[in-house]
Amino acid sequence: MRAWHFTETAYPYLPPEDEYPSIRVTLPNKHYDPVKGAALYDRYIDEWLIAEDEGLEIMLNEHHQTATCVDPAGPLMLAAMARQSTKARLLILGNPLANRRQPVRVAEEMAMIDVLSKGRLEAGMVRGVPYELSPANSNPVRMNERFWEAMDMIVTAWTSHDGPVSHEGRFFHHRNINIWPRCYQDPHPPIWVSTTSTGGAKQVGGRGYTQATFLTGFKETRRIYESYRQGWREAGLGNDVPIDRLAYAAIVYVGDTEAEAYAGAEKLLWYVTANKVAPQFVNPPGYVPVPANVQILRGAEHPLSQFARGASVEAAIEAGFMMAGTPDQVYEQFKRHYDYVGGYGHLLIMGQAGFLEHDETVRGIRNFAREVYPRLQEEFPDTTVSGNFGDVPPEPPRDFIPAPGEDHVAQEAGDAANMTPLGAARGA
Amino acid sequence: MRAWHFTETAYPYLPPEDEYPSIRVTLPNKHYDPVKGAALYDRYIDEWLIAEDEGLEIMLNEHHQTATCVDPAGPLMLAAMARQSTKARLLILGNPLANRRQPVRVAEEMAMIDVLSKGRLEAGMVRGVPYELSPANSNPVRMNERFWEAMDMIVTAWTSHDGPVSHEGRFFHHRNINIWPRCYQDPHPPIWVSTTSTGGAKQVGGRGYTQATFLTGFKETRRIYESYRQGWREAGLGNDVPIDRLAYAAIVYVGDTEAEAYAGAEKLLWYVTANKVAPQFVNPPGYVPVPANVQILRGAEHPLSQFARGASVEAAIEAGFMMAGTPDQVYEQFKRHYDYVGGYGHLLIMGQAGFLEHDETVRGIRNFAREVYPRLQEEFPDTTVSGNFGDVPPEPPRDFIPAPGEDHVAQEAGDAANMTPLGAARGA
Amino acid sequence: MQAKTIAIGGVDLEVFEGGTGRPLLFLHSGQGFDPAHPFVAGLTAGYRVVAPSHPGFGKSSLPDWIDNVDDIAYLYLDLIDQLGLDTVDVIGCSIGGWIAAEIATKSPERIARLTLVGPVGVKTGPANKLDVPDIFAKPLEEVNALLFHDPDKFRMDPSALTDEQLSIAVRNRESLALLSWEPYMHNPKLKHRLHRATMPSQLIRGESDGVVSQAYLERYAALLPDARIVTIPEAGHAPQVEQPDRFNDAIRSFHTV
Amino acid sequence: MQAKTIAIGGVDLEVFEGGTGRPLLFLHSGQGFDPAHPFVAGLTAGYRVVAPSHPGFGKSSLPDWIDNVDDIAYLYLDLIDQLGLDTVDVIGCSIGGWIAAEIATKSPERIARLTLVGPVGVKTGPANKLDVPDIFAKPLEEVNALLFHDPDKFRMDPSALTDEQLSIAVRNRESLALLSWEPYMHNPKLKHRLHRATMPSQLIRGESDGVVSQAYLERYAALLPDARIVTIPEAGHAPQVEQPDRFNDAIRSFHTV
Repeated sequence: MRAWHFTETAYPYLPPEDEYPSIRVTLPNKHYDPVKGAALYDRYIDEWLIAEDEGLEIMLNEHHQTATCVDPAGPLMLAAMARQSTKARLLILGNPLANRRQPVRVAEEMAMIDVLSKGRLEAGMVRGVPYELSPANSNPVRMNERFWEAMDMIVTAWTSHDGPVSHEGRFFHHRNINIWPRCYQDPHPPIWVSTTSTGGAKQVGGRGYTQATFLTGFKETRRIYESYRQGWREAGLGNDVPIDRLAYAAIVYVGDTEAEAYAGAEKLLWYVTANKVAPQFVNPPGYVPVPANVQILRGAEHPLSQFARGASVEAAIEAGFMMAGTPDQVYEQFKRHYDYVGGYGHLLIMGQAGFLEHDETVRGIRNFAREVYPRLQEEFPDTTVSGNFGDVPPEPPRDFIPAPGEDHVAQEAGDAANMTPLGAARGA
Repeated sequence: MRAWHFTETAYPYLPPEDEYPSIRVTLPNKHYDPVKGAALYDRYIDEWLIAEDEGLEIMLNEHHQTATCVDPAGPLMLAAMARQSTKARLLILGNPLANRRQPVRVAEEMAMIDVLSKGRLEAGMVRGVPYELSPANSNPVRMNERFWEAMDMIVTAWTSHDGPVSHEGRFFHHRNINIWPRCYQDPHPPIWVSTTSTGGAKQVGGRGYTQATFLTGFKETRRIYESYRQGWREAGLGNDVPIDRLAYAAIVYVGDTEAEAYAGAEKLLWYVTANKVAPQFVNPPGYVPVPANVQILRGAEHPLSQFARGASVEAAIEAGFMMAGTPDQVYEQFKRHYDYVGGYGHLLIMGQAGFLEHDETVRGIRNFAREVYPRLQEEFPDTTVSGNFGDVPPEPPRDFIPAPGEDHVAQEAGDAANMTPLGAARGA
Repeated sequence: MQAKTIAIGGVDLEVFEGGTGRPLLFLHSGQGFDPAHPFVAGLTAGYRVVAPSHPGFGKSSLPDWIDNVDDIAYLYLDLIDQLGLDTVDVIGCSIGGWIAAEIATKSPERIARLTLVGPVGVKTGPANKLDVPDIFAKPLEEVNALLFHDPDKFRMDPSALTDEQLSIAVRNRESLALLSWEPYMHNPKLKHRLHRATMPSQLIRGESDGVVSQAYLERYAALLPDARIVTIPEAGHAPQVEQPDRFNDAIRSFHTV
Repeated sequence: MQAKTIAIGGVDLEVFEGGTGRPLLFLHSGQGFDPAHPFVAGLTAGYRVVAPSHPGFGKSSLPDWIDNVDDIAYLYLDLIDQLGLDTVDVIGCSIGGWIAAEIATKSPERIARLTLVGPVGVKTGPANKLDVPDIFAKPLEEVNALLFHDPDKFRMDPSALTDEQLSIAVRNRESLALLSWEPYMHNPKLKHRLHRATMPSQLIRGESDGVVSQAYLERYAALLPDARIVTIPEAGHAPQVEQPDRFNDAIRSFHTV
């Protein structure tokens, strides 16, 4: 079991929410004070390094034109962390491939970071959340197809060592691909993909990449993992799916007391609640498939949006996307989730958000790292095989995320809307 | 007077030159050992930090698919240096705008580095050298037009703070530009452009950006600077051109003795000599204008290519693109060049190349910083006005770079082939 | 009108046909073609109307390789061939007008008379200002206010629509985005080709159109060798929907033998 | 032949004209048009030959906005109009063949018979393999070996050329790069449109052509409704230059009334 400290490097000093229509895309950057922003960067980087000191790995991501994640070029932050950290694995989750027009440049950037960090890179690739289409001016239609074509080009660029190769595809053209430097890791850094759908997970499983899901609770997580394992087996990769190919991102805060933990966790709910986005950016045409849009027109709402309105720490814990409490409580919450979904090898800890201050963030990191992590590492070893359901809880836990498998239309919707990282879960 | 330590972060451990047709574009990356490469990164970064300690500024660049500069994503190295350094200005020269398909991403990257470094960024923009066209799959025709359109978009992105703006241009389309973060420096970081032509320099001068030239010797440098000053004045920016708007890149090595200096300088000639490039990549169609190509077909050769065949430290010093010797000698060489071209505010020191080892590099940096730099700072203050030719040397020095103004065809050629950084000078 | 599916140019194309008389190819806007709109009956009363649903719209298929307006223009040249017509009159609304303009630059001899209704397709203004407002970056209410003279009348009520109707509406919007996202609502080359469209043309604009401005329409018309402008009052971007009688009058007075 | 300049479609177009008979539009390869080539006299002996220099080639101007083959296809439709011709026969060599194919998909009714000589323009193979070797990434000697059956005969000798001739050669190459760089030597859409080119067509290939392979030509021909393949021995990518008599035989036997 590996745990990762993740912060979105948010800029929380905003006007009141009713004074702007959208925290993403259109919020004028006059609201960003670069002096305060620079201090936040200092702080967030310190927190990653403290997490590293405590034995955690480092995770970051990339978003554009948003106060929720002021990291419009994840590879840059990754390069900084490659030099400031010394031992942690470095995960970007991820590069928004469908919004980047030069896949070979992404291959170059990742290879360079792999060398700068002496092989510590974990290269995550995502389709890109809906709000990023306008900031990237990317067509929202056929993003999945662009994503996979770009992915294939990147792997080709990473694994070609005998001189230039060419690509004449549907979305990308590039003759004479021969990147310098090549990757440090051989054949290339581990590839991660985040997915919220079974179709996507099956595809990711078939390639043996690492599959991450964000805040997907109990049933939905299990369903995605099952699809991953199915894809893995159907692709002939073997019967046993290594546990380290699955990852789950949850909001985690560990306190000495339940009250202290809940106070921190309350602040971390900013992840879910501070995401006012104008509807035209939440759901650009073509981003989710037609049947899902019909449901939305009929009044369907994403469960997380429902949740956000009456958000509470208790409900979030019950729904399985938050783990908060004393070390014992968090251990139990983790184990309950782990067992129900069939196990995973990576816990992606959303451990800082919004107004959770530095000392609070560090306390949460340290409490987790010192009081919980050793038990997880011991009791959930990396040698486990994923998907052994010997001890599934008899009663399925309450879950804010419905299992789309119960509804044909929703299933289709979920399948095509795959590879959606955090953002979609937070805002769609 | 500001001095900058510059290394191209080369990977010199190559097979014999006669075993490959081109050190750029096609040299298979199997020749790159990432373990050695990682050690080189460590070393080059150390050298930048030593230069910073010695009071120099930091300069880096970006090239693709080449052993001569293993930095295919300059902004990544810049991000690393933004965190590892603490006081030096950070110059990238530069972002190859005509080869990057998302100018707004470049604006985002530069803004992010500006904040990460708390306002220490100097943002250089270049057209891109000829060998980069194939690695970027960029059309070699109309690069200048693409360059300037991208530049305008970037400045617009940097200076728009009241919500999204749009661009529907000839080469780029982007609605809803509203970058987060905005730049730290107000209105934006200083912009640098490197140019080898008078036409380009005039355009750069008209915008008041900082103009750099690489290894252009005496007459050509003076001619470019004159054009810059003309452009500045014609644009109504005033009569006095501040000296800090002009920069010159030379190979510099200072030793305790002339012999020691020449030994180091000899190794630095790798910059000029280790640049075997297949002709189809040196001169892709459309990169230089028609008249220049006619001259090439008639047997004309770039003076630096001529020079490279019989390269010597003495000749390089005489030609004005190298300064090497004891502190006194380097001071005199500098002063002679400075006076002849009308003065400049930045000396870009190509202070590491090829097999110049770490201790030799550091010795060169220290000798310059301690024995020469203080005199330059004192005797060539930043308050100087550029282009006062009170004491032009009566006899023009020998110069390997012909002054294209003497030949109409060459002048046209030089004018259109503008904004060519080091690479072109080294290889064209 | 009769709807049928024609396999043509790699597309299973839904085509509505009805009426007799001079053949008239009707190219719908981003909202798709609805034969129940009152203006349609007015048209079929005087013309043989052929109204395909563009690929990705209505029940027409959308092959992988189709991603721009030009692709559809070629397809409709195939359609004119398949119908056995030497020449047709063409009416194109909004993006349908753009398709019509592309057809007119390829085979101008195939179009007898051309009507463009609130057409998009060209870029005529400066780089730093959109010619056409970004409908994908505005809330639905705001877009409706741009589209209609009387937006209250035309607000979509999902509860009054079947799942199939809603699916088509959603898919139409998706296909519109595919075709018009970048360059936004135009083909940078089209303005250099419109001189080829030598047939008599009229450009119709609803007076309250918030998408296509009068100035834009005038610049568009100036690119055409033989174009006149007709303004329909009390109508927005879809005068055929808001003012069917006035619209049909304009068609009948122009599309004559 | 007579050379003149025609102002058309925004281009100052250099056009060579000569001969009488059936009108024949000759579209040159990336090397440009040279009326002194022996095959030209053979053509003008039997046809009214019209041979424009493509924009950016020869002495034709190159407006800012022109940057692809399709732009030129539209221009030549203008040219056919301006010449007052209802239909023409077309011969296109290499990139000229690509232009011809684009014309044939826009207004097939304007082309009576079509010859494509070592044409590029479609992508028919897998993504990881170029259909056409990357001539911009190879040394000149290697490119010449691909182009010619007997490269020694056709090596350019700058000392035998005037500055003007050299300038044109250099500019031709630059314009070729502009038009063909990306997507490389093809329009991804063209293969979906070639079914429209219903006129009788022949595809000619020099047997030693290293640029356009036999397999590529066969796949190209299969995209055309009515195409035959003719192979010319002892010739490379430019059979009209290396084997003018055999080339002209192939033309005369196909381009008949």
